[in-house]
Amino acid sequence: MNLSLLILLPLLTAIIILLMRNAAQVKWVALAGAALQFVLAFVLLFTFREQRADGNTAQMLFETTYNWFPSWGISFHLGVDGISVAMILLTAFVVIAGVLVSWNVTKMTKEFFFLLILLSLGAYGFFISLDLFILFFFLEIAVIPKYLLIGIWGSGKKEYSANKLALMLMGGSALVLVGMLGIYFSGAERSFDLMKLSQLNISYQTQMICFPLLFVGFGVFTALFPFHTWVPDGHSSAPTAGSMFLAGISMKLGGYGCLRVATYLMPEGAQEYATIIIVLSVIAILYGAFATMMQKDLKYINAYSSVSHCGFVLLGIGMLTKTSMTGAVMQMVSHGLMTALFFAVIGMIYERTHTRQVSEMGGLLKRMPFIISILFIVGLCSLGLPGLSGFVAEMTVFVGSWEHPDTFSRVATILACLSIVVTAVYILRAVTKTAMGPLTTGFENLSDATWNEKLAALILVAGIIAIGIAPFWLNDLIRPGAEIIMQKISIPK
Amino acid sequence: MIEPGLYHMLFLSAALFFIGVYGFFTRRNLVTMLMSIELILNSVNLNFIAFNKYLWYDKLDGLFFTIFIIAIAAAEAAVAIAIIINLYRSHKSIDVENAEELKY
Amino acid sequence: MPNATLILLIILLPLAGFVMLGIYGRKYFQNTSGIIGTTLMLISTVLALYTAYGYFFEYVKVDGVYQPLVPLKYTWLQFSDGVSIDMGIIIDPISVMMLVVVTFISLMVHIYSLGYMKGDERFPTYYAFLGLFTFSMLGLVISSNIFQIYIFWELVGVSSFLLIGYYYDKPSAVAACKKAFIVTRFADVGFLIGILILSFYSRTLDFNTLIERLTSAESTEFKSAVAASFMGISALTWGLVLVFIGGAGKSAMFPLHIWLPDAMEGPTPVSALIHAATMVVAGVFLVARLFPVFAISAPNALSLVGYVGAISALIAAIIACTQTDIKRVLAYSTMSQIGYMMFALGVSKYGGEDGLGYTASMFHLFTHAMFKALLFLGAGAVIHYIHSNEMKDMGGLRKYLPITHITFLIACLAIAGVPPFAGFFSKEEILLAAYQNNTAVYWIALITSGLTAFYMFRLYFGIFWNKEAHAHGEHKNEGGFAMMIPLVLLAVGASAAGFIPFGHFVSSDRTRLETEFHLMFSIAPVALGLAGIFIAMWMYKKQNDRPDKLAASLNGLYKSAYHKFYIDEIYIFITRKIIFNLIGKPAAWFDKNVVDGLMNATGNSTKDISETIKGFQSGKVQSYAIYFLVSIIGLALLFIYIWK
Amino acid sequence: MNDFLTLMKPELVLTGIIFLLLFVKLGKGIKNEPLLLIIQVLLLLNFLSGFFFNEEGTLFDGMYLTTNMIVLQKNILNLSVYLISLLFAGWFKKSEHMPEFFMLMLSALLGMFFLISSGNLLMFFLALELATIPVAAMANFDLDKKRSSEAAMKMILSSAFSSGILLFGISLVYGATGSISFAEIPLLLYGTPLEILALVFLFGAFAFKLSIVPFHLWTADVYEGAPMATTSFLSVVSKGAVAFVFMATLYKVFQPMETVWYNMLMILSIATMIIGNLFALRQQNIKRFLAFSSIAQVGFIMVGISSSHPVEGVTSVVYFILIYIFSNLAAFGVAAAIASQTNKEEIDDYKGLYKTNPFLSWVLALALFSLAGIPPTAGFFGKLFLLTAGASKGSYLFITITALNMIISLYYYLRVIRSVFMEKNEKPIEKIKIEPSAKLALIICGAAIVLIGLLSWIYDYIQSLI
Repeated sequence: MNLSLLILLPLLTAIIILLMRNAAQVKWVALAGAALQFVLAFVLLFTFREQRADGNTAQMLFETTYNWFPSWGISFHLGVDGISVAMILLTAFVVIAGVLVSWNVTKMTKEFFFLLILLSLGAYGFFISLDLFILFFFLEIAVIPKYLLIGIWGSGKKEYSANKLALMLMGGSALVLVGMLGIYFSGAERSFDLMKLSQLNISYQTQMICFPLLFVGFGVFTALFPFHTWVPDGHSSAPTAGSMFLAGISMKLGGYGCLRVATYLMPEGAQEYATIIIVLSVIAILYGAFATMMQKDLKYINAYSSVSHCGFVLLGIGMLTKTSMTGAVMQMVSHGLMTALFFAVIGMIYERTHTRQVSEMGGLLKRMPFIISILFIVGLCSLGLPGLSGFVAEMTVFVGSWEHPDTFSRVATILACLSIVVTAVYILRAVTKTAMGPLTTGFENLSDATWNEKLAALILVAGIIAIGIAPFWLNDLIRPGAEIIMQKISIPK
Repeated sequence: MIEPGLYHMLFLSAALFFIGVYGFFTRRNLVTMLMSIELILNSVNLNFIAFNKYLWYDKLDGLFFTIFIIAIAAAEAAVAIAIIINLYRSHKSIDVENAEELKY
Repeated sequence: MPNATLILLIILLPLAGFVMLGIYGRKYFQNTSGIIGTTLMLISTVLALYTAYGYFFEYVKVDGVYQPLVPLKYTWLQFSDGVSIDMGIIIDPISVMMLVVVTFISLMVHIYSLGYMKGDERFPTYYAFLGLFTFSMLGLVISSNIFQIYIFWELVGVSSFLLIGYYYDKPSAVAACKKAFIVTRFADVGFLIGILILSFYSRTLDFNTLIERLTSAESTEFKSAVAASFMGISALTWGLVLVFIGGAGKSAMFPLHIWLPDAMEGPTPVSALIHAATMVVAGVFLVARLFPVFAISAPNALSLVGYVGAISALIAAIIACTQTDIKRVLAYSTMSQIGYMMFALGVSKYGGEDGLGYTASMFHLFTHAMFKALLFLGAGAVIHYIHSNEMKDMGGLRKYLPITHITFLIACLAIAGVPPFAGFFSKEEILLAAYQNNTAVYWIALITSGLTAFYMFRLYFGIFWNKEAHAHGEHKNEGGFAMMIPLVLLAVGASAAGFIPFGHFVSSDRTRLETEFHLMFSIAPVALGLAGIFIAMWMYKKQNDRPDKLAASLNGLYKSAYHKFYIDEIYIFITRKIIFNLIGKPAAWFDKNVVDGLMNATGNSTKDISETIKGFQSGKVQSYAIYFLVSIIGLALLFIYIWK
Repeated sequence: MNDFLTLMKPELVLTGIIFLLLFVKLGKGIKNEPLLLIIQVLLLLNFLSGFFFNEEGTLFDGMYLTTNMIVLQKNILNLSVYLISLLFAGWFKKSEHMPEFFMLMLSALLGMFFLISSGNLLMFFLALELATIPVAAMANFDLDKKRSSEAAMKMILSSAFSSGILLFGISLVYGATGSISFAEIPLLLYGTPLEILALVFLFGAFAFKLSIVPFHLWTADVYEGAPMATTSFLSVVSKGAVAFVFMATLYKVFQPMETVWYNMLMILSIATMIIGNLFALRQQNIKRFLAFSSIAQVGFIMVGISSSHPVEGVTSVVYFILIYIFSNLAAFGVAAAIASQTNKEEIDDYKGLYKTNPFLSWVLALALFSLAGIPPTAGFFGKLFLLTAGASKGSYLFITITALNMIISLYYYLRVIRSVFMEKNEKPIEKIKIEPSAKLALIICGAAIVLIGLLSWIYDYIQSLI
């Protein structure tokens, strides 16, 4: 199949949305677009598996190249491997759910959905691009929609958060830019093409300079400690769909970049800096978890827990084993679905109770069984219950990390393992307080989820359970990609 | 009585240049500032002529340049004067320090 | 060869129940859900019995050894070559035995709940959760892969969480379910790390391969696992100890037992099923599953198991003597009995006669399931009748609850180890094993058995005799057949189960183990048991002040025992004071003020700088010119003299 | 004679227009509207003719030289003047001195044309003056406004001063080399102290025109005081022209002293970006704000120039300036449309603008994003290519500072976006009726901002002309 469909479809949707007259039309167009994306993603998945089944072992499938600024060695080079396919699926899931939950946005509906779709465009483009330049292009495309989404439709200190988010992400991409140029000029031939760059090996000095630039740059997107501070504010003041996209998709851009660009192109740099990455990610995991324990606001709780969970992604990457790398990608997918669902649920609760303070809620299970059951599911997923996606991903990371025999990585892994207790603590505190206990007065006549909310939740739950019960398909999808990324890296046994 | 050489000329022009600059920096009256600019331009003229006379006497570029500079200076002065007059109309003064509304 | 699909059915039927009732129960099966759940459970029980029969009797042993079979195995998640989570079924004596126990008790509880939970608005949810739990527990016992067991381990944990928190509008229930989950979760981390260690060295997650590799002294895996050591203890021992910590958490071994008494907040049948008969013995089962590795390769780890078990048994027994909430008394007695099973394993060795402890432990597990479930269900009947858990509200109930009374008495006799009831036999074997291998443990065990008899009959007399009875209003009956049938069936089990020649089926090396009965040996424990019973009778049969006198006379011990030796308080101190205040709060503060502060500071400082340098733009055209000239000269100097 | 006509085509056309205006003025026959229309048409024709029958060559023995690239540059300037004439149509029609204004503006443009194709220091000097002096007069065109005349005064005085400096530099060059023709000078330069001094002086003059820090101080005041049309002309056309010629001079004339001016560029561009950004942070007046932002932009242009690569450097700079022209004109156009009806020039006045004027808001947003270098706007590509060109010298620190400056600039651009889109305002600017021609220009700019980047053949076309 032609991958540029993945870019054209959202683009088309966005344009049509701009042409629509009234809000209702806009919504339906957006939904149709999202649904088409969903279908397209699955078509991609199946064709991909088909190709692989037919023994097509090319590293990238469906490669297409269009000339674009040839004089700079830039080409519009698209292609996917298992990892990208997984991320694309994730995006499709989150997008359709996001569109559904924001069904009753009344303020500037057209612009809202336009930006949502634009965001998805950026994500798809990022995941399928095999050329550093367009990768960067799509990475930055995704920034401004987030800014506007938070700033216009947000709540609380939205301007501040929006600014912070935009600036920190831009800072990240600035570092990425520098690292990118470093790579560009390092090679024998000037090219932004990932595949080409991965062939000609980059000099050690360049790697030592460019790897940290790229890794930290992308790391900012995926809440690398200490550059995670945009996460809590951004998520908590964003509108529901906004938070879903932020945590579900946009944080994954960073992880994917760390993998596909930093680690893949500069294995030596990765090995040199692995220790630092591991330390930072373990800090992020534990410290994020403990910080979460102290939060009172549901959105803050999920935001900080995202910091902790994305720590697993970075840990998986930093450990530099095939398994841990696979686990990192799985964690990206699983966390994307899970956190999107979590934000969706929080949004639903907020719409009804008009508060996000855990202390002000109680016994909601009586009034809204569906929503709260979903809350339970997502909570359990977040604390890594088997049968849901979180468990699979985290365990893969752990097993992968444990493949290092040296004490340092052992300690790191054990510390990371300990975080699952803390996770259990804060998740249970939040969930039980909200759902169980006596019903708070004033919430007697709250209504349960509406059709769109139910649909959104069920789609994401389906994803979570599908991974949780049958992780092997995701594993088979991701592992080969991870192995290719790892091929230049050898672990001391 | 010694024949003045290139360096005398250059020294003279430099002096003239810096006198002009000094005037431009210190004078408050716009017209005087304009005059000090003329001084600067004249020092440049001197330079050209000197170089032409002592170094490149087989060329005429310097001389032509001088002529053009004089012409341009005139044009510049004309426009400047016009502007100053207009400034006087609006500010009722041609003191540079009265026209410091735009700042920071 | 047992049929894989049948065994799958055993497991999947309860799951089906869960899914169906969980999703559609509230809509369609508000009243019928109980019947549905029970029927499904019945079917799987029958299948389980059939399987057991097939395995133990029809299937021909290879030279007298029950072969462990793996009729089903599916690679679920491939980590690296060799290391993969497989979803499989392992069929060997203990798993079959557990299948029977779990399905049977679960069925009893299902039936019982028909009466006990009648009219509850979340009736379907209740049965859904029961189904989920049964599924997870069955999955746990037939796991063929150590990671698979971990998976189901977590699942039983969560289903117990759900069931403890079943009365979710009771704050105490909510607290209890949280506590149960978190404490066991904490232990599970140990389990997880243990798994990681074992799998790393044995380069497999499959039980059979793992055991085989780690028990054969010449295999490379074994060598590496023993060679690698941390703090002077071999990696293998570490791994097993950590795994055992997981087991201790689930089985409420000291000091991880604190969640069990609170777990009694759940509906009483649930306590009977989860917190008496099945889930809490998962730890014992886990150790038994890995027993060869423990026994052959890491005797230190095994002896640790033994001591932890013994201590838990004793402490629990002491505490049980002082509690007044009947369910809590039962909870502590459960803990104490599991302690028995643990140290029975701990004192056992691998193979032949020395493997007596193993057999005994499994045997006790089996009998204990019977009488403890019976006790809980009986207590349930009482509570159902009185609407209170407190002993002081009870007394003289034998008139009103005759059947309950009889069955309860049988159960008490069984647990007290009075012949010929089930408990006697199993306990004898345990004591014998302890006597043969470890006298210290033996003496603890002996004392404990005395205490057991005492507190059980304290309970019995407190409920059914003691003060004069006063009729309780609403329902005169004992809760109808639904509640009585299980009691009777279990009573039969509790009295008859002891005569099963258990060693023929279950033994450490799966051979036939003859357990002969020494009269002389069993005098001491029986005598102690009877003594306990008589003291209890003397103190509690009639209402009198002897208990208070006694309590007063050994004041300190009584108080500390009454307050469960302040272990809860210690935990609360650690969590609240240390973890929350010393780690959580600082972390949050640090994030808010330092990290975030830095980010904002950069922004603000930029603004400040721009404010301070605005003076350059003075609006004076002359100063502009001065800057112009100065910078020209500066550049000239720089490039002529400095930066050549 | 014939090649005289073809080579000097653009200049001749302009001169024609200027004379036409002169006669019209003398005859005082025609109203503003038709006259404006005629001018626009003629400019457009001149622009279009720039694409046909061009020849490369020199005139007046090397004093005047033209190449395809130079023609393109002239065309770009011409186009931007055309856009200005569209954007400020409303203002032009009102003012009774429109013909004079155009005379001045066009003669300035003419000066710039000569500037670009000057092959000789004398020519260069004359052209520069021709390009500067009329602008000073243009700055004074709000005759009744105090600020306007102050701005004009500052402009003329400081530019006179700078031309004094420039001349001094030129005289030194002459003294050192004995030649004033661009073709000969590089052969005679050896990097002696005197020559460095001369270079510094010339550099200073250029820096003044380009408003490079620390020679930029006049910029903001003049921009703020001058009428909007003049400001946009200054910020777009004259900047562009000087940038072109600056680049050409450095590459061609001072080629032997490359290391010196590379370091100079590096220092000054860092200073320019930082100072420009820091000042832009705290501006309230939109014109002043745009002034400082354009200073920062010049810093980026210098990064591109510093690459000193005859192909990449030139192409990326020209490409960037093309984009910059559209972006800046769009921003100024919106500001002008608002100011001309409400006299509101403060950023805070723009609060809630989106509610009332979505079109203007979107154009403004596009323009600012393009200036900030956010994809998919063209600014992103422009900036990125500048950086890439600059990075080819491999100074990581330099590039990192540049990249980080993009963040600061983003901050203040977002400030405007925020007040336009997010902040509440009880009495926002009322619905504004935009001149059709202005609207056309805005649409052109918007389209250009979106398309120039995505259509990569534009870049290739520019490169093909070298």
